Amino acid sequence: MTSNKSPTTEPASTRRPKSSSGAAGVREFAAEIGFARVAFNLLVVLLLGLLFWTVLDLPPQSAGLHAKVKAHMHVSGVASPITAVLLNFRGYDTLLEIVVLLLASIGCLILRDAPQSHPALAPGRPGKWVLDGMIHVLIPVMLLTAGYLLWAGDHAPGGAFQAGAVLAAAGFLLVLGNRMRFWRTPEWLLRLSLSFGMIVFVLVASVVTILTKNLLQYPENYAGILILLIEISVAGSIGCVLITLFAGHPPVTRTPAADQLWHSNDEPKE
Amino acid sequence: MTALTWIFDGLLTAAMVYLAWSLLSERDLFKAVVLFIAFGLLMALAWVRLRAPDIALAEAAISAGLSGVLLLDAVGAIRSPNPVPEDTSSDSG
Amino acid sequence: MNQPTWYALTGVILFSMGIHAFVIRTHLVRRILAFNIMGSGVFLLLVAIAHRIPGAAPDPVPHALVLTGIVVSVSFTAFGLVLLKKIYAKTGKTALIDPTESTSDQTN
Amino acid sequence: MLVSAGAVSTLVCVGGLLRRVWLTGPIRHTVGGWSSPLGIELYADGLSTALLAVTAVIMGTAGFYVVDAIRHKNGHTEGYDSDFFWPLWFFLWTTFNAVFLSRDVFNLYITLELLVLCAVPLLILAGSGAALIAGMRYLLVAMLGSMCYLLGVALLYAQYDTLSIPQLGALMVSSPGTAAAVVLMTLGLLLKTALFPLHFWLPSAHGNAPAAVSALLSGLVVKASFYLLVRLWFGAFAGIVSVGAGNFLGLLGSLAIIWGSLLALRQQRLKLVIAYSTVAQIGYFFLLFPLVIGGTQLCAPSDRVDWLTMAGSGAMYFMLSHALAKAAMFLAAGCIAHAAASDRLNEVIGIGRYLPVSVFAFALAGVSLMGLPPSGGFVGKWMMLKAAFATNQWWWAMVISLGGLLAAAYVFMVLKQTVVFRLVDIRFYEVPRGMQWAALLLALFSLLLGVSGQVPLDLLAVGSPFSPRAGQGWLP
Repeated sequence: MTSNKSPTTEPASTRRPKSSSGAAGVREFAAEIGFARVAFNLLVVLLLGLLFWTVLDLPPQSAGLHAKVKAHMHVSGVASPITAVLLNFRGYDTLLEIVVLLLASIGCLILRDAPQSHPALAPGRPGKWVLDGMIHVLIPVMLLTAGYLLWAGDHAPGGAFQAGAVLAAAGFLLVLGNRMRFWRTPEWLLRLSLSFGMIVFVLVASVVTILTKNLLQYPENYAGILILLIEISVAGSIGCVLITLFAGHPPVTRTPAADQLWHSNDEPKE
Repeated sequence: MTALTWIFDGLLTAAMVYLAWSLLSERDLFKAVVLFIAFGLLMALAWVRLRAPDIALAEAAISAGLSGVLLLDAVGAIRSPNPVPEDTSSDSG
Repeated sequence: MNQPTWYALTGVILFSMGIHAFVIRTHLVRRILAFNIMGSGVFLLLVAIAHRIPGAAPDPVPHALVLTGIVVSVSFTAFGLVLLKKIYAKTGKTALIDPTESTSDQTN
Repeated sequence: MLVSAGAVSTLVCVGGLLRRVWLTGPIRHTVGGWSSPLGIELYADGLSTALLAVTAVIMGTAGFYVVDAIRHKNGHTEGYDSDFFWPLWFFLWTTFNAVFLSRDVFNLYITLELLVLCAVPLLILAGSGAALIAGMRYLLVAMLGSMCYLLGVALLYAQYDTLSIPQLGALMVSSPGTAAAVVLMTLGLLLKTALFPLHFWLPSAHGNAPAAVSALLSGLVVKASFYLLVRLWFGAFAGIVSVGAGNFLGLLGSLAIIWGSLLALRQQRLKLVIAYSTVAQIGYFFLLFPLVIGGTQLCAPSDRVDWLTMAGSGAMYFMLSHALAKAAMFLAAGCIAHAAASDRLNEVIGIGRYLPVSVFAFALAGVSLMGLPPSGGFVGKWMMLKAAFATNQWWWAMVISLGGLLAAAYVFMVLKQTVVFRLVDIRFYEVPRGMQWAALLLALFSLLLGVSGQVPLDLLAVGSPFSPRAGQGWLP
């Protein structure tokens, strides 16, 4: 537990008792005798028991939707059933999932304060040469792996997410080695790279909707190529989003003004 | 053969539950995060056992690797006001 | 008892451990860890139920759901950690309720 | 420019959908051409289109408020001028549309996550430490809730091999797995809807967000998870849930009404009064469950359909009118806070003389919350009261009336401070007209909903999920 002993936290902790009346008082009392905790432990044990019973009671054999997926594989445009489910049968889920990632990176960008390079490895620190070596050797290998995963997603394990994650790992190395100045990225390029995957996905969805009168229904002969197009752009964007989540964080420096801001609004009274 | 796979599955799941338990009750946050990364790798093994290689890849890359790096970074950041360069051992994922 | 059931049971154990820690712990990093353990439990259950016919290929739909779920939970983890760092930078807090105050808070 | 183009095009689409549903009945759309167990289906009936329309009205009007707030900055723009405000705004709007149109339990899981990832960044744009903490608390609650929900989804898929709500409804039978799924999914959604006693996160989140965002959080975001509960309980779980379970939710709802109202009376900040009022009003929505589920047993079979539809439509009507009224209240509070640079009740004394439009908007919205005629709140409460008596459940009628009195108490508390007392020596910032009129417009809409009477009711009746069919619950 990294309890913070700096004097600046004092006001925050002395605030509580002032506002604690009523329910909070009861809560403190309950905490003292540990009743709430015992009750909660019992509840979790109960839940575990119910879940055990549930699992043992589940139908022991079931093929799920395996047969249905198999029956429609020939029109899905890909050879791997999981990719078919992800990008064709339940492609709408995946579209929304790309938006989830994009929103996480937007949330992260909102919290940034001032441009600052990643402080992890300043030039001249011991270990820098190791990182340099890793960058020279690993980056090409990683790019190759990402490309392979993207290509393999059609018929074997792999796909846009795995490829994007490998791209992101390469990006991490570059950021750590100060090779990529995240903060120097022009704003428009940052935004475009984050949203590129979603834009392509939405464009494809709109075009096929106009053509087939059905949201995300690919014309049969073009399913494969459209899915590949989506996968490539999505993989790139996922890589960028993940790098942003890593490098786009706010630099942690406490400011004296911060604690005053904390007092500028009140917690509700209960 | 079946006995062997049973022993393997049993050991694997027991190790996962044990790791989860110890990482959730570990007092030192840094150690907890390291245990979490180890847990992620065991999960990847479990996915392979359940014939889900796609998820194994995703788990190793995204969940163990990426979450691990982010968690280490966050723990490093809240440990001291000025982050010290010690969290670079984690970029293998 | 067969292999999928065994893994499914492990999944629900992990979920219960996660939910327990999520509620009783106060430190935000610990809660995010607990969230990830809960997620692992759910995903393990989903993949285990996809594999209920020995020998045959597993049902791909739960696999796709799990892949989606992993990405969603990573997004939450990443955003939560960034928010946590910002809160620490701004207020010096690493928990929503001061950990010195009581060990068994009930924020949830 | 771009903002209005986006808003207008969405409004046009919603209008078109509304017209089609009104003329031809519920619409089913198979995404990708794959029908249900394999693919995802979208579905629009009267309830979902009504929600889409109300969402469009609130998002459009609140957007107008924000445009005006950005145009006339006075030092505190509450984060509206952030580069990311409008993208998040439109993502949120899109997400609402996705929630109200989906009927696939896993797809709904993702849309709920999207909702959180739009709402929390919008909330923390306020920038204060309190807003950050409130955002974190909200995020954690959402994480816990969605994991419980997802485990429920997994258990359902394990038993029925489908994720579609109507198909689940046709297949579901009592079993431990079903019970666990119902409990987990309901618990997760109750956390997100902030039903008492799981409301602890709501006041700080809704009270510390920028005013226009509070309007969305209170007016729409909590409704999204409640809407999903309604769809599940009267769609998928219809054959499973018992009268006792419905009564339990009703009991929690009653406690929420009383507890939320009492705490609203104790607050010293205007936005917190409104936030606790939301806690109370959420309680009303949950009276839907005992009124409809309990009604099936306690009411004579001959006129069952009428009364149950009336209870359901009444609760939904109340929910729509609450969405408009609560959004109006938060916008009015935003105007008041803009003028006084604070929303503490003892610093806005007598502000009504300077901001008659905003205070009037607050009062009009208050009329709807209290349930006085001719507001939409009145019609909703009236229908619920009638259904409560007709199905021999008079005790819920007592709660409904008591809640109205308590709402009157906290609305008048605010009005007393802002109108009745006068302070001589006080200075206020000027509030742009557009902001004030946006609040009033929403309050008028909430009133209009009551005056228009039968039209929204007819819309809600299109494919109503509340009319039971013989032997199979409420399946559409």
